[in-house]
Amino acid sequence: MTKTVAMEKMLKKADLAAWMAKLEQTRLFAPALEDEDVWNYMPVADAKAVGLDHPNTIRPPKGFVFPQREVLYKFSQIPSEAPILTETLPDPEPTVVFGVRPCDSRGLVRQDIVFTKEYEDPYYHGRRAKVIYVGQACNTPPSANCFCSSVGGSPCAEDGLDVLMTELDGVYHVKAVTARGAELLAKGGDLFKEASDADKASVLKTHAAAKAHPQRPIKDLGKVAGALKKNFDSPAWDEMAKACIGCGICTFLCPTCHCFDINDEVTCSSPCSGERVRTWDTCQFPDFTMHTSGHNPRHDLGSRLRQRVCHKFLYFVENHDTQQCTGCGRCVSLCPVGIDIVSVVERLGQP
Amino acid sequence: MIDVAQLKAHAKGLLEKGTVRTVFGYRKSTAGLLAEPAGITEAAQADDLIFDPSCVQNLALYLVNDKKHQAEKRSDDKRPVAVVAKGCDSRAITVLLQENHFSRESVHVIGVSCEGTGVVDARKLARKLGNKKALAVAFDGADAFAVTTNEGTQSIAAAEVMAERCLECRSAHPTLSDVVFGEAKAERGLHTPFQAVKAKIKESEEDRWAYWSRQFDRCLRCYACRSVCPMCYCDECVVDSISFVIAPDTTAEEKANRIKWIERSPAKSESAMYHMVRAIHLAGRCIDCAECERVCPVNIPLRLLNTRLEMEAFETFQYNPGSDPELPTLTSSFRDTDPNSFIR
Amino acid sequence: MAKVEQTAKDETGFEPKIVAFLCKWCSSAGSDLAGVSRLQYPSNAVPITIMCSGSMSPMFVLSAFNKGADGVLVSGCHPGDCHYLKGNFYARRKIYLVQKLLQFIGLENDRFRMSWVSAAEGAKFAQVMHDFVTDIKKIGPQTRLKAKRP
Amino acid sequence: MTKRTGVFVCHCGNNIAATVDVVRVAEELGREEGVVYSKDYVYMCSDPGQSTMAKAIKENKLDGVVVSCCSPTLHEKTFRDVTEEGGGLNSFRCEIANIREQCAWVHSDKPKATEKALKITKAAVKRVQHNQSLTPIGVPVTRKVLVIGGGIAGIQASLDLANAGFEVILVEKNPTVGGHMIQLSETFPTLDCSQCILSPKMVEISKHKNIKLLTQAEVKEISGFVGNFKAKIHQKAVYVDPETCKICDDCAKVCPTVVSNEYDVGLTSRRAIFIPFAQAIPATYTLDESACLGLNPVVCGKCAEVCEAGAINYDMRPKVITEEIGAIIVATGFDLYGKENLGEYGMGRYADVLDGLQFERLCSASGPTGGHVLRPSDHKEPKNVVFIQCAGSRDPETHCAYCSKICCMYTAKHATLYKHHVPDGQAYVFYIDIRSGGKGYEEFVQRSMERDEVMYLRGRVSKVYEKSGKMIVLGVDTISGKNVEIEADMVVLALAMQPSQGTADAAKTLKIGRDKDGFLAEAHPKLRPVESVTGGIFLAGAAQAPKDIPETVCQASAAASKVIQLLSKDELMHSPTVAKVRLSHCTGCEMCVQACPYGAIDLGAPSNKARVNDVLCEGCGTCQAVCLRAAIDVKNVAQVQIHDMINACLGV
Repeated sequence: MTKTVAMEKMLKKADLAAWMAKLEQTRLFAPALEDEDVWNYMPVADAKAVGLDHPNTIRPPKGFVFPQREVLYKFSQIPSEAPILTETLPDPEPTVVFGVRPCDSRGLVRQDIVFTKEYEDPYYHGRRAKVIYVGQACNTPPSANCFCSSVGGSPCAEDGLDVLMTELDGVYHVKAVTARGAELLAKGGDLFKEASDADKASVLKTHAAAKAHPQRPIKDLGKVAGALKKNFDSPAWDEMAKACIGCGICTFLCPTCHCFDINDEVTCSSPCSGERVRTWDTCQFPDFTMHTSGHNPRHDLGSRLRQRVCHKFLYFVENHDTQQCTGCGRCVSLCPVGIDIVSVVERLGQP
Repeated sequence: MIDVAQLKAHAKGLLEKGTVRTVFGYRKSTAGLLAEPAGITEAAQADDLIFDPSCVQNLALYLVNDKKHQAEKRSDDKRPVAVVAKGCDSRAITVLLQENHFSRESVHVIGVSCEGTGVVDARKLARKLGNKKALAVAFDGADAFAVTTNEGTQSIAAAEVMAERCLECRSAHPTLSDVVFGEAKAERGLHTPFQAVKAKIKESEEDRWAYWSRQFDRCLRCYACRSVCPMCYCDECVVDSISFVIAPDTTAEEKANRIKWIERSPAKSESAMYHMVRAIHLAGRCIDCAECERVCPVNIPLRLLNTRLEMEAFETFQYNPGSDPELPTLTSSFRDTDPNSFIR
Repeated sequence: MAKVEQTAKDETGFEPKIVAFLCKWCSSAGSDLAGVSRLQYPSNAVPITIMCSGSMSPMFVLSAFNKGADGVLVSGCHPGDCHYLKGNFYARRKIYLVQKLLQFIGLENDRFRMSWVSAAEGAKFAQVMHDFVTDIKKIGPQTRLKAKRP
Repeated sequence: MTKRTGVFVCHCGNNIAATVDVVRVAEELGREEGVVYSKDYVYMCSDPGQSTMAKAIKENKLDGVVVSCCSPTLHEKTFRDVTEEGGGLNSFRCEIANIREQCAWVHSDKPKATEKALKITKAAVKRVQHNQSLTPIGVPVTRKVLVIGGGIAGIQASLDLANAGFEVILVEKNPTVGGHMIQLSETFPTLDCSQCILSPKMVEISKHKNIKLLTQAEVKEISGFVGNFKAKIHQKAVYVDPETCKICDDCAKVCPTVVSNEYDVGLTSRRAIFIPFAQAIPATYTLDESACLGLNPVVCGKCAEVCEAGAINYDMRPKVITEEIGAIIVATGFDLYGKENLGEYGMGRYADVLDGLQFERLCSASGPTGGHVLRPSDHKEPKNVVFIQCAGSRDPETHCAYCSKICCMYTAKHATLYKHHVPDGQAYVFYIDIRSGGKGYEEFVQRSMERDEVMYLRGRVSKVYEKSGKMIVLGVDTISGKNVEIEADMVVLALAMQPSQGTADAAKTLKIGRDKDGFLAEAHPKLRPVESVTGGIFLAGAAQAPKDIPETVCQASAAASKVIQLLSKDELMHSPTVAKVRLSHCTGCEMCVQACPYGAIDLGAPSNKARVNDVLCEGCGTCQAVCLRAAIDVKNVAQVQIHDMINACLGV
């Protein structure tokens, strides 16, 4: 969305905190332990404590621009009078998010498509304009279930990022990808050194090594969509969903899932007032497709698994020419019963 | 030592003879160390079955899900379903029998012994192994697990990496079964039950609230906790449902009168109420399989919350869920001697 | 010390919002007797008459706190006196569990109370109301379980 | 949810208006959602008030009404009648907001009281907007009554009912009616002859066209509910046709088997074919199957041989009788506390230690000794008789905790009777307290002490043993503080009364509760003492608690009048605010079934989901609170109503 610029600098690891300190009037977030074993983007309370050698966060960074709950407007009504509606467009403080993994930033690009292409969502864009993403290249895969390279990404992809940082020996290679990113680097002033040719070569080497790490493969990515279409009525969907418990983990924690529900939350019943809010919803819940009559076109777990996989690997490809899945592996690692999107694609997405 | 070959042969026999419709058991997962639940219908698939400390899930859930599925399909296949059940899982089946969820004849319980230990806690194991990645885990006598990593196999004291609930388990052997594999090791007592609850009770009210406030705050409302719970078998959750039961005779009035006790928004107050209602509805029904806590992606200590009332059931009302399918439930019974002094 | 604190809080003019669930046959009748006897007590508690304390669903308690109640009272017939024979025994067990859970998550202990008030105990009803309001005034507004309402 | 609610705020003169700003309440309620009419009035319950209300309901086409006034116990009925009769709106569409007893009268700060009155009234509006129109449930009744137990309680109840025109089935386990009362010699405090007052009633039972007497019969199964029960009664084969039996006694004379006679409490014996006593009803011989040699001419057959009337038939078989009835009276009576429990008093070991009933038989003119008090061991007249009260009663540690109530009186009677029979003898009574409440009772006891010189010793007996033909009674007189030793010729124990085996059986068959001592539980200890917890089942006599004859007769007549009240209409009217199951949500877990205090819920075919019997349901809502999935609700007090009321109370 912003014009690409190339600016490569070097930052001593020890100077990361100093850089953060210079980013005044900005909310800073970085991965941290929210609780035992729970990595999440947390406000940077003490910049010195921030390290970017984290496994991937439980929650993807999509919530910064697509929060789980968004108030669309407020309403109130006195009986027999016209209702009063009040606009509530978001106006967040400028925010910088550090430590975004390239799979998640590629997820943002996919969110951008959804919230821009046919209709420009003011709530999404109101937030998107204020958030700067500083990426962190994955020198080693942060999870055993990573497969970014198998879906067209890479551990050092720049899509969706404003800045990409790569950890070298004692230093970060910091590359501004967008103008916003360049501004961010500029705020660091002389904390940054210009990257030398040797540094550049070193980064290339590190990136190449990262890409060489074995990941879970998907054969013939280009043919997956067609195969899925062909296998739409396969009984294997039911079989593979047999263990599914029908929770929302895979979708709520997916960096690209973007479905929502809209509800009125009445805060006072007399006189009536409240908020119209949108909250994350998921195709994995029965009420997602349930009709008022009680009829549910996607009534079983198999059809819901098919929807999730086909949305990622078939419908999105048909509509936007790219897979929606970016291979972060969260849905595989966090599934309580081991439902594995790679295995599903392997089985039903191969010609 | 449990002989998995026998387990496989038994399952195979059942499917070959056609005496059961499905066998729910465990098999190796492609997604990680922990086993995955498998519902097998062909005798050949029985070879995939495993039983080792990675078999954490409570498969009683699949009896519940299978019942729904059968009803949806309007299937008239009335053959029983077989299920592999650990001690805790068998107690869940007992509670389901107690609540008439299905009949005893409709389920064939293949009991498996935890061999005096229990199942592994993947998070604890990962911490213990550091950089090494566990590939497989097996029983290794009465107090150890044999853990295979990319660097070979090592023996680890079970108590170090075992699930908390197994450390406090009150019945490690199936209490209800049609056939049992493995040795009954009834005598065990690794930890006193309810110690985590008792430690939490000792904290100050402010500390307790600070703790739970933090937990409820980060709930995603993905409902994995109740989706995985065999006792949360309601088609429509009273407190916040993601599914609605609508029958042909459901009137518009009934639809309109659905009570919205809480909002879908992931706010602390709403999530707190959701988890508390669930805890109350589990009182006297929770058999401490701790699946809710295990599956929570943000590590909310749901076992701690739910065992709070289990402790009351056990210690105050001498009620042990899953011990007797003929008992009335905890809240639909009382004794004259129930606590009264808390009432003014 | 406690006394100083109490006056300090009182001066803020905090008036607790209380929901009192009264069983129809004993406690509600007891409150009627308090009325007939003109016994004065604070007006903070709004009564909801239910058929029997046995019909008190835990959802009602939690919902009241969710909707911002500073205190919730459940009052029924004394054990053995239930109009419906044993409803209050079921209530006692259930309310006990709810109370333990609320304490466990750290809601202030005094916010949820159960009492036995018979139809003859008008004075006791007034006393229960008085004590409850006094105790809640000491601990201040309930913010822990209350939904944020703009 | 209804949309046209009307609110009527009553000033109650100054009773409410002095502390609640009623005008403001009416104004503010007028702005509530769904409220189309809201007015205050000085006295809603007055004639003009009622007319205003009726008129407003009609003119504004109201579909829900809230009257904000005094306690519903006072005027709920008034305003519901106005709603229905004056306004033409179903009476269940009217709710009361109590702003007097629960608000105006207990607060003095007007703004605060007004705030509270507003919340109370708003809550009532929320409730009424979900109310359904209901009509009382009418259930047809079977105007026939089953009385279980043919003692004085059953006899009295049966006669009262039969005389009121109801058909009665009287079921008695023994071969004759009469119960324990027919064994008594005289009754306190008037000393009239028990047989003389009871026999005519027994005869009336046998002659009454409305009474069907089934002796040697037991109720084995009860199904159905109030007004519509079905009973399965098993009647033993009696082998003697009562119609043809001439009561000539020829059969008994030839019968070779001799067994103990129950009527004389084992003091005499009888044959296998026998009549319990001369005045037995039905007046017929009967063959005791368990004592007979074989019911077979090959084995014995002597009785059939000698019976000239040909009344004896060995081929008779037990019968199962099914009866439809509308109500049941349980009058299954008491047994004496087992003598085996009182070894310290030598009962069962010494022939001259007797229980009260045996002593009654000794005093009775029709008894084994022809009305002479003689020792069973040697048939000599006893000169010293010790009566021990509370033998098994009031002893929570080892025996029964309760007081058997009648023993003080019958012991005084026994001592008196003894003195009448043996004027030169001495009677001693060991007692804890003397409980003689009752008309003429205290005077009777005093008379026994003063005129008959009965020696009352306050204290317990520790031991009774035999020494050279005498019963040595060791006790303590707590008044003098001295140990007492009496050489008695006879000892009579006032054994505790306990629920009879028949009572225990009936409780089980009828599924009615028993108290901690095993007596049948009444629905309310003060206000519903003759009703069981289950609608349509009533209690009479000592099955419910120890009691004497007048009290038993009172309770029997009371139970009969309750039944008459119940069955006097063609239909039973039952409150329609009963529980209703949402079948789509019910999973049949049975928690409500377990918790229902009235047994009003069961699992119904074909889907095994909860099913409420509207007639048994009292609408308490216990089921609603135990149901985990809100699959059951009480009509017009549904959870959605409570939910909305909570909101209204909290102003959200």
